[in-house]
Amino acid sequence: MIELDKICVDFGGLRAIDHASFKIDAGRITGLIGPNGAGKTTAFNVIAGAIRPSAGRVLLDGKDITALKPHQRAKAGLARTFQIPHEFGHLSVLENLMASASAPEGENVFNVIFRRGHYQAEERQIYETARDTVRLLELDHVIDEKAGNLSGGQKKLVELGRALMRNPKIILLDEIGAGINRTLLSKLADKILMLNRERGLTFCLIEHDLDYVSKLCDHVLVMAQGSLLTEGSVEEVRNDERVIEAYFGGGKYEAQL
Amino acid sequence: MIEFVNFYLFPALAIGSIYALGAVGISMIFGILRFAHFAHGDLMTLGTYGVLAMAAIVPVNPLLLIPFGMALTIVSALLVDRYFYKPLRELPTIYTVISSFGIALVFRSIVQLVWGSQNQVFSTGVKPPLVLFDTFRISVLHLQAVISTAIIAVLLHYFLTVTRTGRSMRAVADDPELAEVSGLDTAKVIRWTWIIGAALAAIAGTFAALNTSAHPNLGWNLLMPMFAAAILGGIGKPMGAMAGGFIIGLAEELSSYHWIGDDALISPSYKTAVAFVLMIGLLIFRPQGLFKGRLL
Amino acid sequence: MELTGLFFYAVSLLILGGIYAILCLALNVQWGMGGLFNAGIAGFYGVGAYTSAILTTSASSKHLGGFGLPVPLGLVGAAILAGLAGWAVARICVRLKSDYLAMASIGIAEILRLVIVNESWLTNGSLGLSRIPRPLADLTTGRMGDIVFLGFVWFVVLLVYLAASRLHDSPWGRSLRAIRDNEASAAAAGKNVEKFRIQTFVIGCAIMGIAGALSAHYFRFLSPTATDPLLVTFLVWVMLMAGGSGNNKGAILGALTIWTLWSVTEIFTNRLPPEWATRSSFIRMLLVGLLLQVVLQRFRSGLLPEKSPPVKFRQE
Amino acid sequence: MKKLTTFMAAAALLGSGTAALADDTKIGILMDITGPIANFIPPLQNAADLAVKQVNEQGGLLGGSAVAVYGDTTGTAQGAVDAAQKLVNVENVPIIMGSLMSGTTIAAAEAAIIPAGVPQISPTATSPAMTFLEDNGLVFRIVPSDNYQGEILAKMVMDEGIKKVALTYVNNDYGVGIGETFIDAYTEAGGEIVAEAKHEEKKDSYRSELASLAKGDAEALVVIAYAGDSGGKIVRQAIEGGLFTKFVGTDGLRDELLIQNVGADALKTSFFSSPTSPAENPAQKALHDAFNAAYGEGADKAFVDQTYDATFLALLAIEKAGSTDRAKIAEALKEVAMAPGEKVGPGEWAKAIALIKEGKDIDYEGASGSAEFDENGDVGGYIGKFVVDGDGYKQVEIVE
Repeated sequence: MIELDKICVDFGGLRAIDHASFKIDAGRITGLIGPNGAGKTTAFNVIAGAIRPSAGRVLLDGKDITALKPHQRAKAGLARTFQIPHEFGHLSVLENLMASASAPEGENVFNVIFRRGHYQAEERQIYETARDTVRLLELDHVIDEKAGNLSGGQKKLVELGRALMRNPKIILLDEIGAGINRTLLSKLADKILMLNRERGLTFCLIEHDLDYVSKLCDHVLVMAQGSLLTEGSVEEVRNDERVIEAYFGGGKYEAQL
Repeated sequence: MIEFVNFYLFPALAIGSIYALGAVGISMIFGILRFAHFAHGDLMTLGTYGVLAMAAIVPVNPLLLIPFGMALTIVSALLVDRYFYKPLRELPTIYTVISSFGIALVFRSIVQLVWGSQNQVFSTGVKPPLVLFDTFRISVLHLQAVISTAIIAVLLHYFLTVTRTGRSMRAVADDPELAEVSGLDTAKVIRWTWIIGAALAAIAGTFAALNTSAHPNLGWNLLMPMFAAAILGGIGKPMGAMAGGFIIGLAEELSSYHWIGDDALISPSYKTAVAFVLMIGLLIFRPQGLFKGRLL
Repeated sequence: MELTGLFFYAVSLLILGGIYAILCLALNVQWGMGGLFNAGIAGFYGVGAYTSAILTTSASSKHLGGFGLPVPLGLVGAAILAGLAGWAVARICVRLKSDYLAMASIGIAEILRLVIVNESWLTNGSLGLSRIPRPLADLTTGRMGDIVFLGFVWFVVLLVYLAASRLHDSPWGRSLRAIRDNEASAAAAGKNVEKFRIQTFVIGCAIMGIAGALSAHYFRFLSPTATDPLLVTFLVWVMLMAGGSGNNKGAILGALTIWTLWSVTEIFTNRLPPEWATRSSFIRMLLVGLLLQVVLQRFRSGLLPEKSPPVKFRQE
Repeated sequence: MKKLTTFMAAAALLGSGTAALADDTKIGILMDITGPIANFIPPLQNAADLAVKQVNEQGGLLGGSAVAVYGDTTGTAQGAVDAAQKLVNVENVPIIMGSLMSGTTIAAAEAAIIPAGVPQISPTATSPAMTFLEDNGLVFRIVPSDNYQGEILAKMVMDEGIKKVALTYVNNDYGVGIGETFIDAYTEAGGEIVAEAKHEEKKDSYRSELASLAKGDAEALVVIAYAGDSGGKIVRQAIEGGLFTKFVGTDGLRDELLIQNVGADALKTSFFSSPTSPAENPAQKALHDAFNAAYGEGADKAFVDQTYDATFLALLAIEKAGSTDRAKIAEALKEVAMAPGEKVGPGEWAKAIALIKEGKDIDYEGASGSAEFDENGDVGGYIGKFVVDGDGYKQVEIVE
């Protein structure tokens, strides 16, 4: 589904991603792991279009999307969440979700001022979807709360909810579990699994908690120092010498396995 | 050619040094406190009137009285920061920007209340210019302004590269988050930013008033070219701001020189617009400035 | 102090208050909903004022003009030209971060002012345009004309308010507010940030142009003194911050409150002892500067804070 | 509770002003106190206050006292309209003196003063547009239109034998108005303008403008600008640069500030034009003596004479009308200002009210001229030629 082809990213003099190439397959839940500074979030940003690579191509379903802007990639079916929640602080939870939906009629200025009838059906549809999503994420009790006032965990759920509202082909989840308590976390895992099994949604997630990864992921990509180190099932990767080396060998990174 | 040097180049350098001194403060505040300080021009005006008030009491060369103006601006800047800007520091910078807009108005109305709105001059009579080699006529004041600015530039460079506080300031301007975690004394850095910015503002204002006359809109009228200079030099780069000030001063004055044929290149009526056009152009095409300042 | 006098003073307060309310609604679209820091309101206001004045006055040898169009067409022209100016500015500046956009827009307003002052073939320069007609001027004479004009201004306020509310309550407004709150996240949700911002800027500038046109028709005389940044740009910012940025009703309330305060304070400062009365204008400026600080620190969300529009499907 | 007390205090303050003695008569004074010409205003406020003070010392107005109520236009159209509305409606003044800038004067007149039927007399609004206002005979000014001063200035320069000049004028209604008329009149009379530059106010350096002005072989530099702003800077920078030694200025430049700024020596060969009164009229001296006696200094500042005269005329008109009826005052203004009638000069209020009581017609001869209004409320007037004399200016010739 997504393919990175010899991607390079430079920040000033620093090469954050160095000729990384990998694939995320459709229909699966893929984990992206690696020590801090391996370039995972940067890779997500490259896929989502927030960072323009200095070399290489990004393909979505075989089509080159390297030149597309973030919103164009979103329209092509790509959704993402952010490591640090990027909520719309002054909007309510419901609005956060509704604002994330695609609304071609309701976002047309002419319609908005002169032909309000034109977007009512679309708007009702968005509202229903948002309601369902709120129910799914069990956020009913804070539905009218401004998103800026939520707890860290709730914000993470809103992030996921917003991604779902896009009705995407693939969702990139950046440390969705960080800051969420255990019970919620396992509920969240069930939801992701359910979405994957029932709706056939593709996921790719960055996660530090390997147990969580092993519970969710069919396939794991391991990044280190800006490129793909190895890939395989969680078990395979866990016992790979190079992976252990990457995590421990640098010395300066904390152990996370 | 002589005309060019006498009427365009020297005055341009003098105006440039006024912009340069003002722009240093703007650039450092922008780099370290991360907001566009719209009251900086009026801080200049305040300093100028401080000097003017002393000059009415002590009849010596006004340049010797600049420390009084500096004291006034430094105290005002620190008080304003403490009571008006600091409470807004955790909010989006826009609040501080708007606040500084209001502070500009407060400074200006205080000047008008205390000293009145009439133009005031430091001295009467025309000072004959210095004539060099029978051809170059340089106003003594312009020479003083350019030389003072050069000395200040050297001292500032020394302060920023050798002293601990100066180095911390540069570190914060380059990367505030990093500076925060590495345990620099941010409060001290902020204090010194205001002290230096305010002191230089007083000097710049006094030179501007000596050049013409003091009036309540003195600094406000200089604000936009100074912003342009700060952006040109790169935000957070004091030396860049200095260079930017000179470039803007030269560009403004030289734009109306008759480079081609006999007519002014740009009608002097549009002289003010030169700085704006330069600034907007830079913002769009090279917002990091000529000296790789920080991007906000 | 006689009652008819007070009544007509109230009328004049409401006329200028109404014009400020339109400016404030425009800024609310740009800043309150869109998060765009436009510090060059006076420029677009000026473009609108001059456009409408030139379109509606009769011929003169001194400047462009002689179209003699009816006032409503002048207003439409003002909106279109100010909107076009806004579009040109937005195309190049809208990507700039807030402080930079502020500086760029101040610079542009200043350039526009220079054009107005210098291009006398177009605007009659500093001598100004005179004999600008008022709408429905034939109906009444003298002060009664103010009442008719008051109705006209508030009719326009109503139209602008309705449009601004529809914008605010719509999916368009929701997405715009989302962009304002978090640009990266909105882009990730498929919002074309640049397109929204340009639209916002253009709509805001067009409305500012309408406000400019209305004041030209109210003053019946237009010279560059009408585009002073203190009374146009700065005061409008104070109004929006005080009224509640993000809230259209707040914008109108803020405009009326601050304009009334600004105007009425002179009646009081005039009654200070004579040695202070001559400086009353400076005291007034000082008070406004300090009032803004109080608003920023204590009443940050304004008189009427931002509110999410109700979702109308909920009841069903 | 706190709010209530503040409100009560405010209400009391408001009341205290308006509940002043019932036989007080207000006169509205509209001035551009803040804003671009703020630096001109303090002596002009003194001039207006002086007129009111003299009235109260010499028998009062309509049997009571005259009270000056100020409005600040802030130098903007919005401020002008707002201030005028307050004067007309809240203060309920029967006549308005002011304002100074043409832009604010016309906006205030059009939007507030004319609709309310209040007569208005401006001391200094020189814009030609004032002539053609549809004002129902309510708007007057005692300063000639720019067109007039520009023509006279051209004549003055030609009479001096100067055939080639460089010209710079400030880009506002004042500078453009006089400047453009000057160009036409001067070239028509056979003079040559070798260089011309319109300049912006509030700049620090005018050296590049001066450099281009100095390029011809002009005998003098004509500066139409204010001494407190660009005019003073231009003269100073021209002298410093050794570009010009002879300057020709208008009433905006004829300000003691200019002498303070560049020194009398540097202006020895320069001369200035300014609206004035016929030579034998002792009015100006009488006013200046009274002014300097009251305020110590400043009588010779630009526009002091006009401001005083306009205020005094407004007060005379109220007295003549015998009531605060606005329409009557407008008529009375013409009667007291124009011949025929017994001559009255500045400060002669007691004489004036005695004459009015006797039913005699009066004709005010002011320090700035004799104010004979034409059907548009304009005056022709006299323009004087002034040279620097010590710390002040001396009138040497009068051109009609």
